[in-house]
Amino acid sequence: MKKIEAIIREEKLDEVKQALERESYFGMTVSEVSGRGRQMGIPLQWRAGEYRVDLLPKVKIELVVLDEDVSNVVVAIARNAKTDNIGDGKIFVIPVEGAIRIRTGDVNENAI
Amino acid sequence: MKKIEAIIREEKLDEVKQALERESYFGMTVSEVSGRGRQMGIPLQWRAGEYRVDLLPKVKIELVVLDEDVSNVVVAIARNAKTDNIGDGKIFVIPVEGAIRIRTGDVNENAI
Amino acid sequence: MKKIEAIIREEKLDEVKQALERESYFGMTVSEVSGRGRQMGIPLQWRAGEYRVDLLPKVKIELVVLDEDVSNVVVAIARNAKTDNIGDGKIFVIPVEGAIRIRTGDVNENAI
Amino acid sequence: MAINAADTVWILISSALVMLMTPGLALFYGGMARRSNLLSTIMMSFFALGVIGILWVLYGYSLAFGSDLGGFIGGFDYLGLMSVGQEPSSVYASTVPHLAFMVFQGMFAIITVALITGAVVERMKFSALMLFSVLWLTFIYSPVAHWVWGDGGWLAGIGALDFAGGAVVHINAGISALALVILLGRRRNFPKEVTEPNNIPMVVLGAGLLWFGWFGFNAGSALTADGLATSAFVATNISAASAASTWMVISWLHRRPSLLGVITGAVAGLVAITPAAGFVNPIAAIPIGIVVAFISYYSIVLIKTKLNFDDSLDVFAVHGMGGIWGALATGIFATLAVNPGGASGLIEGNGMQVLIQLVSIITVAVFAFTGTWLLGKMVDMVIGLRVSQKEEMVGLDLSQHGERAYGGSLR
Amino acid sequence: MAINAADTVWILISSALVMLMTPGLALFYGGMARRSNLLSTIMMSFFALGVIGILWVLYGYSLAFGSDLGGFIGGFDYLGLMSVGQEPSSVYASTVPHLAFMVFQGMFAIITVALITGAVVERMKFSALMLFSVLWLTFIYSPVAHWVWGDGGWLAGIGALDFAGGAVVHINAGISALALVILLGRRRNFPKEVTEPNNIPMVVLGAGLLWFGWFGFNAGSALTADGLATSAFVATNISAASAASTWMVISWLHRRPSLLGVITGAVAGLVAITPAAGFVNPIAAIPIGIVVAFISYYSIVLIKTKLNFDDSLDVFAVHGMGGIWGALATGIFATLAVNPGGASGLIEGNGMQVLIQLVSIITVAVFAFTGTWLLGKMVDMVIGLRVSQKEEMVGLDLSQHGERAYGGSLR
Amino acid sequence: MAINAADTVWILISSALVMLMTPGLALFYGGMARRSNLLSTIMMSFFALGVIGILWVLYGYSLAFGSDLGGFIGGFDYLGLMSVGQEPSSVYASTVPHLAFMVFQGMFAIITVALITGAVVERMKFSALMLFSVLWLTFIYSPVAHWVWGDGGWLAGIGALDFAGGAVVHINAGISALALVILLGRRRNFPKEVTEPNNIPMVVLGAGLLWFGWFGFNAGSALTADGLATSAFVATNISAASAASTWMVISWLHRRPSLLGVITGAVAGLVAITPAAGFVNPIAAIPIGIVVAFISYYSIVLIKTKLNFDDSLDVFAVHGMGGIWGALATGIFATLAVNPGGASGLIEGNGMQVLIQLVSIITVAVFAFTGTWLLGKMVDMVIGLRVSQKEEMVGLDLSQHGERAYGGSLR
Ligand SMILES: Nc1ncnc2c1ncn2[C@@H]1O[C@H](COP(=O)(O)OP(=O)(O)O)[C@@H](O)[C@H]1O
Ligand SMILES: Nc1ncnc2c1ncn2[C@@H]1O[C@H](COP(=O)(O)OP(=O)(O)O)[C@@H](O)[C@H]1O
Ligand SMILES: Nc1ncnc2c1ncn2[C@@H]1O[C@H](COP(=O)(O)OP(=O)(O)O)[C@@H](O)[C@H]1O
Repeated sequence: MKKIEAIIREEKLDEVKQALERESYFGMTVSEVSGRGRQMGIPLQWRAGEYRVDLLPKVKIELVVLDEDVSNVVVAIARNAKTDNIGDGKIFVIPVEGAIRIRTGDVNENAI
Repeated sequence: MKKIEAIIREEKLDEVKQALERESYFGMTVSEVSGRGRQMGIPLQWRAGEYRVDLLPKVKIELVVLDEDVSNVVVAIARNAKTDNIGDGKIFVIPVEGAIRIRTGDVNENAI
Repeated sequence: MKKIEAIIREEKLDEVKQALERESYFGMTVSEVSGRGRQMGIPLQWRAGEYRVDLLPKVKIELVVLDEDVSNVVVAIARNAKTDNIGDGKIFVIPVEGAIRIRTGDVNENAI
Repeated sequence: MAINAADTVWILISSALVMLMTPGLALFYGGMARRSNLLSTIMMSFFALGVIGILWVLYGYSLAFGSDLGGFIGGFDYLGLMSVGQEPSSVYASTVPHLAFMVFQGMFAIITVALITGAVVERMKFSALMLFSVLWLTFIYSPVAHWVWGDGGWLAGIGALDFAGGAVVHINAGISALALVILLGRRRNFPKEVTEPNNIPMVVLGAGLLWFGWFGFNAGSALTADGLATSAFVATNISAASAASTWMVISWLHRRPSLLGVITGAVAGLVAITPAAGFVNPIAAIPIGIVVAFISYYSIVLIKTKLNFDDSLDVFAVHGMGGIWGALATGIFATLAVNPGGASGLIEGNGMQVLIQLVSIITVAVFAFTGTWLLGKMVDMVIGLRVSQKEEMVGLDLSQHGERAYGGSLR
Repeated sequence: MAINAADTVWILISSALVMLMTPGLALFYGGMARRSNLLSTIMMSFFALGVIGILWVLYGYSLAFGSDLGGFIGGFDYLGLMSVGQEPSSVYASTVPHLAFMVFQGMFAIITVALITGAVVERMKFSALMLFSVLWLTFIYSPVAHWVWGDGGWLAGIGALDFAGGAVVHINAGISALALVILLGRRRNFPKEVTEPNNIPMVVLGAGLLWFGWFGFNAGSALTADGLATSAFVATNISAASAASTWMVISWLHRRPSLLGVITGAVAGLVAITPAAGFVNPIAAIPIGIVVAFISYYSIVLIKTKLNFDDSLDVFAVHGMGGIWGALATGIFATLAVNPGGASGLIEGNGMQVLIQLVSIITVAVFAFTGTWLLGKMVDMVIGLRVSQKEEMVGLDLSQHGERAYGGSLR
Repeated sequence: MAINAADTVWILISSALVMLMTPGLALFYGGMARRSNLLSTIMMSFFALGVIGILWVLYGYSLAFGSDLGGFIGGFDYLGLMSVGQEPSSVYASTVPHLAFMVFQGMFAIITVALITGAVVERMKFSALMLFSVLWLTFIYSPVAHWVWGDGGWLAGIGALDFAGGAVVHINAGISALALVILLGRRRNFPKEVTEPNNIPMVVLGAGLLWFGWFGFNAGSALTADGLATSAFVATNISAASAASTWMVISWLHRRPSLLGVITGAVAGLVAITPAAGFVNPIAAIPIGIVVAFISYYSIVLIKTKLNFDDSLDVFAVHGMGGIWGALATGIFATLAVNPGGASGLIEGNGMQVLIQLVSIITVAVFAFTGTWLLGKMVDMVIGLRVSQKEEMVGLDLSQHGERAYGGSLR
């Protein structure tokens, strides 16, 4: 099993969610994060003048999937989160050694 | 060392926290996340009619523990987060290769 | 590649961010978390009397870096997040098996 | 007539109360939008306090209340507050300074413009909204206000009753909102995704301020501090309470008693009683409130779920339909016993009044719809009505205003 | 007597101010609850604006102010506002329209019901709260209001002083809250876990609106716009300021100057001065405010920490104990120099007045406690008072209302 | 003269409106601070309602309005409200109870103290702020109020015009803020990091309440409910609208129309019209508003970006500079046609008035600056002005008050 962590634009969450749904990856955990990368922040307005915010709001999606699903999921996310502008985000793949579904006690492959 | 990531119901946080405390696992990091899984969302009311929200609030607990403590901790969380209803959540175990306690500089086993 | 997860004090975020910047680690993802550890919580005031809050606000920084950069980054974070008081936080190192930059499709080392 | 100090206090404080309704509305609307459009939604109301506030004193008041030109519009005699001073006007509100009447009316113009914006949030360009609002004040609001309230206005002439703005404010805003909704089209992903209100406590606060301010709106419209003002005050409160309770019951029957429902009901009740407040027995506000809750509730269902019009914050259903019902109800329940300056309604045997009300509803609706359509089209051609797809996705706070609602160390 | 326009403005604007207190209270309470019970807490106050608002005009006003039946309750002469019109009442507030007096009193009934809810948040079923509130208005509030303020009421008869509702509003609500707390039991995990307020700025806003509205509550109770109203206004502000400062000092002595403490103190000060405002010298509000801060502060400690009663938002300590102290203080500080229609108090040598106040405190407390207990029991038997364990865990916003406070793309 | 009921209502309701401005200001400032200093920022304003509220009745009123001592300060005749009662004062506001005038003035003292705090948030010790505020009320505010408004005050004597507090409130607060900023030094990381407002909707709400309350502030300062009050009311609204619109345009020219800009503009407009409201033609409020937007906008740029003074929430730029412009504008636009008790200004050919205004600006500014500097230095020596580096990093909510704004299961 792998955990796929994708940091994407807030406004792309819906599309990614729907894309994953279409491919029947339904389970996921989402959180609000802030990030910086090549996108060097954006200027916001103060009462007079402006200031730069370098940590921009992003959304982090985490899904644990079977090894054979990794590429599928990564592709689905990458395709739908893309705008070709700086700030589109990153996807990371992280090994997972065990999983449990709390409700049933199912473990590992059966838990996902 | 392993990192245990548990996604549980918000309202179960206190019980899980106390259970871990009883077994002297005190250190942990908690965050607010939203998730979906088998629980297909819940309907909420608009001024007239209703709409469905598919990302439901959950709590994510992260603890880094020694290898030998993994099963202990997983069992403690699973037992106390369970309501037998869809939406109880998942626990994942992820390898950790290093740890540092910032205050003292202690590393690995000593840092936890 | 490794993911470095550091849980630090909120008020230290700026210093850590600047330190990483100076060493040209620019990309990172930050989130608001709550944690407990040796720091047994703090007392807050109610209208009369007080109560104890054991989950304290912390900031979690996640950076994925090349293997050779790990120690550099860990040291930079640890040095700048330190106050020598309980509650300074922890740093964990977690293996990463793959990475993609969504905008370009670059993978692994090139994606970071 | 001489200035009466108590009436002056009453109009001044009522003006202040109506002024407060616009920030109230800004929060009421803002809390129902998405978080990434929260400031933009607030701005759409708040800017009116500035821009419309100035235009009103420059020429709006004159167009609406200047000396009558053919029953249709006011003349230029009050341009730039010329001859609007501390003495009472010769034709309006004869016991208070003319300036007091002028500013009280100005607050109505401001909030009417703001009301419309609820229909277009999350996708209309701010520059387009500004331009549209200026045109709308000039070519729609001012004439309609003149017809109904201006000395010599033709709707006043045929005996149409509108105590505090059922036609001038609510039908006018609600129908104009509908026209804009059609011109503008739906938000991205509508109706697949319905916006979840980002902050219901903010909506509650807004509704609380609206209810509070509405006492000035309705009871202040008596223009004197007397039994009639009191009667309008009581009717206002009863209608709000009645519609709030009814909406709660409706939502309960459908699922659970909804807080958003209670406050939406309250606002609908306040809308419906607006034209009637000073013409009907306060107790008649109970049926008026009950009925408006049903009308607005099922209008939302119809408009949003059946017709798929994206009237984002239900301006047509709540203000348009609520105002229409209120105008009719005035024709039904009006009684000379409450206001000798008013008329008898259907229940007192004067069916004619319902017809007169119908005429006023239809003319205002047709005028507002056509006028808004034309003005909207024009603005669309000149600068475009909608933000780009991309700006809509990012949210209007950043794209239109370069600001975001909640900042801080992280976000 | 003829209608006085200035007095009419005064009562109308005071009514509007008191109306605003209920949304203010909703936010004040809401901000102190858990986030998952925020809307439910707000709803518990806000619904009263609807339901109690209607019942008041239907029959509540008549029970409280209708023609006296044996000193205990009003008759049915004002049912459905029958003969409550634009003319002044023959017995109450003779310079303003009867409807104005009626609606002013209605706002008191609404907020009194809302005050109680602070004790039962986070665990009481909404349906049970509704049913209870209706019964409580009918069988507790209306009679007590009649005793104290009704023409012929027996407590008025023996000379009990209650300017703006120390007994009718605060003792009544505070003691009833206590009875409900006992019936209902503690929240899950109380007292191991004390709720951390989810939003203190919201509590501040609520307190600000309460303070603002309280000027209408207390100074409006003079029913005329004169020196007495002014004196009550000033006393109100001084007591709030004095108790706020004192509570700040107390919290500072214990740990640090607390903002939540300052605003709780302000509310306690406003409670304590309520019965006294129009009977005492404004400067007497300084000791009244100082003392109430100590009383309420240590009542919270006693109730919550020692007795382990889960009076969630401290209604008994702040309103019950604050009201009791206020009623006594009225007996101590009252002076005919301020209000010739009042009485002399202990300091002017009339110890008797303290005894009379004591009688009114005790009867109202006993009546409220017993009555609430019986009504509560009844409601418990019919539909149950508490939500299920599971609903409590999930939070009442979702379980009772199907809504959540903060929505958005993620949550 | 006898008490006039309408005037009494007007002063009481105006006092309530001005009272509401302080919670409004607390939220206005609070929303612009960092989240970890939100409560502390609110507290800095809110505590004044308690502490200054009490000191005002104890001795502040007497120092400001007691019988004149050499044109410089009032005597002790009104200590503890001695001989301030329900009868009108012999010298002030002869148609309302003396207590009403006293409490109205008290609300001004409270908010003036609160205004200053915007400059020192996020780093000033709460204990130091308290001590400073008490000294400032005593040694700066009370004398200046006496000079300008006290019977016998020397600035009144030379004919300086200040309708509602341009010098007493805004210049006074703005210049004192500047002195404190210099004494206190910059926040950690300033100007490298500019605080991002944590909650702009809260700032909007605060601004809405300020605008609403300002009607009481300015129009209430007429002290009677008549044409003059109305004229001041209208001028107030126009200036706010005009400055809000202008600031929007300025921000648009620089980048995009900013909501924070609109509301800052509104506040600047309200500041500028404060001294002028009852002396100038309402239409003159248009240029007054336009000019103040430019002045305050570029003052912020100058102070913050060029001079690197950390006047955190721009008190000097908005209130100091806005007040100075307002005082000058009064000298320019004043006309006897509006207020026969006022004077003619430059435009009516009386250039002298501008000089007189200049004298009042300069004396108040110099006095406020020097006095604040001395008091601040003293406080610094006794208990220290600043929190420690560490406390600043953790935030003042936790370090000064042991509280945090948003609690809940997680944080
Ligand atoms: N090395 C990294 N480790 C963790 N998160 C990163 C890293 N680099 C980028 N991110 C996350 O990805 C987001 C987008 O990255 P950015 O560099 O701005 O865009 P792009 O990948 O299109 O160049 C950032 O906001 C940050 O949250
Ligand atoms: N494959 C997954 N990867 C990551 N998180 C998941 C995954 N499946 C479920 N979750 C998380 O677990 C939560 C509960 O899952 P759900 O399927 O609703 O309950 P249950 O496990 O009882 O069937 C979800 O809300 C989501 O946050
Ligand atoms: N075993 C752990 N697993 C995950 N997070 C931890 C663990 N121990 C501590 N933390 C995180 O680190 C933070 C600081 O830890 P704490 O023990 O208080 O400080 P210190 O490391 O200085 O003793 C905690 O608030 C928590 O978020």
